Amino acid sequence: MMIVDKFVAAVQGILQNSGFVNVTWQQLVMIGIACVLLYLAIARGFEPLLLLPIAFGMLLANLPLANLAASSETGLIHYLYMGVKLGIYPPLIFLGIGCMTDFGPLIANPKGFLLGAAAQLGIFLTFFGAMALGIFSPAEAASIGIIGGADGPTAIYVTSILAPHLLGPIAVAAYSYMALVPIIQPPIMKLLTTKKERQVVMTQLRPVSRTEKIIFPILVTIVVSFLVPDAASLVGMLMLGNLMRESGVVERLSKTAQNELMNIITIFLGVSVGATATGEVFLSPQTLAIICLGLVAFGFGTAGGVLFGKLMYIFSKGKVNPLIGSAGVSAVPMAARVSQKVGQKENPGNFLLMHAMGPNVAGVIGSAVAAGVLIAVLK
Amino acid sequence: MMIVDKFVAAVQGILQNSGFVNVTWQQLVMIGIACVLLYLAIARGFEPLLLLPIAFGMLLANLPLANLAASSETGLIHYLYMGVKLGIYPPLIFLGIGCMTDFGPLIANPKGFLLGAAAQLGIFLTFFGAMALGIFSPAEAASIGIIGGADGPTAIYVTSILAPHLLGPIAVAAYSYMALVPIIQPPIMKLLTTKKERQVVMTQLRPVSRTEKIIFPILVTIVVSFLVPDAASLVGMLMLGNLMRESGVVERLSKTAQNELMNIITIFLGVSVGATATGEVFLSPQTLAIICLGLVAFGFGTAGGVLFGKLMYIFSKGKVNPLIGSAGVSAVPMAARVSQKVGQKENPGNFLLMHAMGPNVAGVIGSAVAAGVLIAVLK
Amino acid sequence: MMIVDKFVAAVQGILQNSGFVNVTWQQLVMIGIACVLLYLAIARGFEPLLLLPIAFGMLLANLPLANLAASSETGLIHYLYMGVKLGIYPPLIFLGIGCMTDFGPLIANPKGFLLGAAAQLGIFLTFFGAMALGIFSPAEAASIGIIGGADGPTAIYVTSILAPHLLGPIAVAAYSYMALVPIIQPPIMKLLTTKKERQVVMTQLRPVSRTEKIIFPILVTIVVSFLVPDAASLVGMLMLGNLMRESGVVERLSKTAQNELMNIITIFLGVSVGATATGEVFLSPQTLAIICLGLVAFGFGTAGGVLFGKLMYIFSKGKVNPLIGSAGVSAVPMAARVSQKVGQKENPGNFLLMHAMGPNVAGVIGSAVAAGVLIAVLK
Amino acid sequence: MSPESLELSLVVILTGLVVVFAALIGLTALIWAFGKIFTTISGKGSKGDKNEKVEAPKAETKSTPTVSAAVTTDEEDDVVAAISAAVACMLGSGKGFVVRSIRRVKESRPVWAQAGLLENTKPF
Amino acid sequence: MSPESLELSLVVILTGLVVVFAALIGLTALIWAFGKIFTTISGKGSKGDKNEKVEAPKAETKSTPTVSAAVTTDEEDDVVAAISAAVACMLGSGKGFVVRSIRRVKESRPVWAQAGLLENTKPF
Amino acid sequence: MSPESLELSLVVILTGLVVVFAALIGLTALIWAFGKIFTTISGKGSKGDKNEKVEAPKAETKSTPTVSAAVTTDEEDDVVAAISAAVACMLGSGKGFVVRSIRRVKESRPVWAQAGLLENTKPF
Ligand code: NA
Ligand code: NA
Ligand code: NA
Repeated sequence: MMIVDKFVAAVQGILQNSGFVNVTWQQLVMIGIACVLLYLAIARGFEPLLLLPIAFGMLLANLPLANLAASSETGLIHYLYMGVKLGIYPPLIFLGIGCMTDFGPLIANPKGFLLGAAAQLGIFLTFFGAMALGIFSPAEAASIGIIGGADGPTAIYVTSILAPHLLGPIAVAAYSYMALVPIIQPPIMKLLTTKKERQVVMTQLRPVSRTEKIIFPILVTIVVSFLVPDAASLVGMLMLGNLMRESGVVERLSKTAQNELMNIITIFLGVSVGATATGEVFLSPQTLAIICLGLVAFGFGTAGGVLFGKLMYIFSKGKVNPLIGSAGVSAVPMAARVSQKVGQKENPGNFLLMHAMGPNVAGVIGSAVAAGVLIAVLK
Repeated sequence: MMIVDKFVAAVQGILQNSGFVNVTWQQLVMIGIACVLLYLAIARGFEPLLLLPIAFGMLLANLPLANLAASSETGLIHYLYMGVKLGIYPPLIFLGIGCMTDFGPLIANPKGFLLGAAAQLGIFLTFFGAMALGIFSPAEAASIGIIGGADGPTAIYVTSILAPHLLGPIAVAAYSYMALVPIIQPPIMKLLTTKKERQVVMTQLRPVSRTEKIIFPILVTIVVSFLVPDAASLVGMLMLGNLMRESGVVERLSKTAQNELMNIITIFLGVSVGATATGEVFLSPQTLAIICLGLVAFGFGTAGGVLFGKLMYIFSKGKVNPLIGSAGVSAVPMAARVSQKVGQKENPGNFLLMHAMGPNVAGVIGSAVAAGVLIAVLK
Repeated sequence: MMIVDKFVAAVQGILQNSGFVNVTWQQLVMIGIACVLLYLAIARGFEPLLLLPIAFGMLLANLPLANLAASSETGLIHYLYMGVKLGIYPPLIFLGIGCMTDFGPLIANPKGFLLGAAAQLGIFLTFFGAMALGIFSPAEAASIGIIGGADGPTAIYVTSILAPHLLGPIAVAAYSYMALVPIIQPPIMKLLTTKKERQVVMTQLRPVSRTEKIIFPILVTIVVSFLVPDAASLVGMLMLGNLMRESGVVERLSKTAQNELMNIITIFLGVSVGATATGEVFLSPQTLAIICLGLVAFGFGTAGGVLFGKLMYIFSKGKVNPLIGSAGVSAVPMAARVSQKVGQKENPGNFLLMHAMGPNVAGVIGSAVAAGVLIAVLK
Repeated sequence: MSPESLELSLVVILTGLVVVFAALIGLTALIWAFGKIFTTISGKGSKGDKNEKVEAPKAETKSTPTVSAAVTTDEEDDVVAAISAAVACMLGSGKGFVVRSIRRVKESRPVWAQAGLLENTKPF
Repeated sequence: MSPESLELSLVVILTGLVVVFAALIGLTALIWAFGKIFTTISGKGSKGDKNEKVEAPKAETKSTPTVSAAVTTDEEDDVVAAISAAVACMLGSGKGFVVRSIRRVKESRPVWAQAGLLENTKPF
Repeated sequence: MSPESLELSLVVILTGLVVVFAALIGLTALIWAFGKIFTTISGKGSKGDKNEKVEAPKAETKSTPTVSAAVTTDEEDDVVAAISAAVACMLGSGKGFVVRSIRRVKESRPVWAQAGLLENTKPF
């Protein structure tokens, strides 16, 4: 019968165009990796707000013929990915972060800026390491180095400009290591400091007036953007958010920017960044190298901050606790909490948290500056 | 005087370009229809969350020369309509629905999947009916059939791909009949079941662990997308939403996805879908046929579910109440509540709600699969 | 050494491409102006919800080489500005305003419409003034005149269509003068009215049924859009918002439209409108003229309303207090509060607020109609 | 100002004012007519149609304006009781009735609370 | 209806129904199998694995459904006490244990409260 | 690693570190200078300018940190009373003054509450 033939042909057509026939081993492996990342995000609490969407995006991108990879010519993910490709999402996330960040401790003790600069060492040393491996172009190496900024949106912003094909592994590495900061940092901090240094109790921070807090974001925007114009959109939006917060006159905007807007962008950003990780690009020696170099980046960033902290300990004649240097990598506020915890272990009455918050938020600015330099030099 | 002449000319120009001169009778009729739909949405409570924006979009699209139809080359609605045309809104609505859906009852009793499959009968029989009328192309007939899925976003997604010019009548029919589920279903349910069948009390559902609830969305995404890649963006986003809900670790994302994001998309989707209904395309015998076929679709869907429920009643030796079959059409959660009410009328101590929720949510997945098949075959 | 040479060259390159070398005096002046506007927004409370983002956008647009002006070919602001350029943001802001507006007092006393019409006098007289200066094209003059509508989104909508290069100064003028309404209006009101007129106590407004409130937005949409199709997208969205509010059946949509959606659009609109104000276009005699003409526009608008109020005082034989006429400029609800305050000064027991709310909201509709006329004639 | 500009300006002013007034006079008439119709209907139907919710903006209240305490969910029961009592008074006692559902009448915001709301939303 | 149309229609109907049933039968089998596995694991592991949170939808509750009062943060301490007591009962007393962390089990919404929630979200 | 790559790497490292340090040293100096200026101004103006709101992060508090109870709107009156009293103490009694407006000082969140807030927002 004709109809039965046609029916059989149609079912065969469906099967022929189904994933069961068309799946590649790379896609199967990637689906497995996505499930592992989902496990890490959900059961182990690895930065779930971004790792869960990233992992699910990875899963979607590797469903055969589903047309849900960021590199597709059409489809939902293709359009969501535009926000990454055109550099829209990361500055908007920074807007929300600005609304949530208190720069008070940094204003009270601006020397924290120096620690926030020193902790960018990891970025540049990792760039060197990536170049030395010989398998990365300078633009790729810079995108890998920026993992050491310990700042997700900055890493995604730089990579989307310099090496968009590496977005998947770099985002995964950045957020995974940010989740692992409490494990990565303490041994390095202990190795590089003496017990006496770790026991230093720092003097109370001076009060900061509202006026200073309002002038701060305007000043930082101007200074940083003048020196490194390529950092302007990140730093500008961060500081607009902070101005919205500190001005106190646009609370409804500030609330939306740090909640609903940020949540919407986070979902879109996460899913579409994850969806860049198709099997062909993710399953390569490069990814393995990126995972390793990311760890190196975090380690050197921490070391840079702590060592500069030791310098300040010496020059301040023992008034600065070098443990607050590790917070300079950013990873706000986890890195500052690590400083607090390591310090308190040596001296239960020692509260370093607020002192570490200064370098911590300075690290965000520092990474953005480093990002601007890398974009300017290698674009 | 020159100025008076020019003034008269200008006023004449305004009048010449006003709606009073340029309105067509179709536009007037459409404005009337929009007002009737607004009445149904507001005073009769017909799915107001979507029917109100749809009706207002219809009104806007038929304002003469206002350039607010979805088919305009420019203007607000043209841009809002992009989200429909490019297939962005329906999956995002599904993301929000996923955040609100509890698949627990379906996991506890996966046989509900079968009822969710059976209730898709209406889709295919209506497709046949539409083809038989001879005034629809296969792609149009498929879009009409999908009304029987009783699932708004799915219907809009399929129609936007296969027959975008029919979006207006199909969306109106889908949401109107969803509002009428408590009127359409009970007579069919009573006709096809015996009093004894309707009185069956079902055994309590087993507890479902959190782990199962987390694995469920991942599994369903993979299985459905492998079999029907064209269903991947709907099912994938539904399941991402559900994973966000069940994981419990990204509550702020889940809350935004099911509230603000969903509300924004709903407004944009409703207004722009309504704005596809200009007089020329809406006022045709086709629309009348669509309205009739939509009712047929809901009827056959209900019948398919109930009859399969009878089959399960027989095979389970009277343990399954066939009334839960009608819930398989989706129309979550109204159809499940209808099952509950009809069952309770026969036996006041009978609580079918949770048992009907299984087929109910399975119906959403079933419609998405059917949608994928229709797109794959007829695209 | 080669490396040192290259390093020096790189640092020189960074400096050469830094703002310190490339800044123009116009940019420095504009940054100064942005800081002054930030001061006005934050410390003086000048409509901070829009002036703060506008001022910050101005700051960003004038950071040298940062590529953050609305006129850039790429970059974040370029994409955010699309929503202004394509006429998307203002209608969406109107959607939110519609959700927050109570047209009850206007329905109770529809004569308020006449005052809302009379107060548009400022728009047209200012248009004449701008033409008379001889430095503006008709389209530019119309955009300047619309400042007299005292309605931000309308002014931005018209300007984005007729004279987008003037968006910066026009938006700044519109929002600044809206903040100054309590200072601009009272002297004009006192000058044009007698003590006896100001003391008139008006009779209580009749109750308005829910049905009337629901029919009102539908009716206004149809009537206004038929007469002036170019006003349809502003008035249509305003009235959709109001219908969502008054229908009471889509509260979740209404809440999102007036909160999160509006806040997001406000940030995007403000920043990108501000970013149109680069030094080259802002620092011109035109801007100074716009600032002056804007004040004229507000003054004549107020006078038009009050004088028409006097007319109504005469025809109603002393039942209408002419002070409510000034509220016709819109600037909701500040202008209505000014009427209340000025009235109460003469007669402490006189509560004009609700009576002034009628002309106040009518002024919004009136400005939109005037906007439609200007676009129709000069587009 | 060139004669052409002057002419154009005057034409635009005239056209603009005429159209704006035409539109708003039209609306005045329409809304006034509708209001009349509704007042008549609700006047006639006031015996049978208790569900029609009306708002009475107390614009003339001479006493010091006080913002009435917002009804919190905790007080819901008391409110139900109070509404029941009020309905009882209106219907006369002894007829026997049950309160089926009470919907908060959204429009009953006091004038001054509303003014406060507007103040928060003014810049748009 | 042309023969071609008829043929196409029948093919689409057949294909559609077969694929839909294939997909959902597959899911039925998979979820059923997983359910078995999990029930077995949690049955075996019930002694050691106390953290597994389970939901018991009380679909059969015959009594009049009552919406249980939502647990507010103020009552958290009592709840901790109650949960501690319950755990104590299950483990048998005398073994000595400390409650480390109590996470609100999100899924424990009463059936009817959930139905109410769904009602609010139905149109989607 | 080719000599060109090595050279490029070293140049990038040097340039990067120098620019980053230059930027942040510049900011350190600027913010420090501004801080000095402000401290001086507010020191001079402390008699006349009572409105300047300052935050004192109690980073050194040695006692067990306790999260102060959030001030709810119900307690607003008490708070006004308390603030009035405090202002009275500062100004000395007998001078006669009226509290015009009290704005909640947003920055006065206790350190630990803030740390908690940050924890919730950490992944960004
Ligand atoms: Na950093
Ligand atoms: Na369905
Ligand atoms: Na106006």
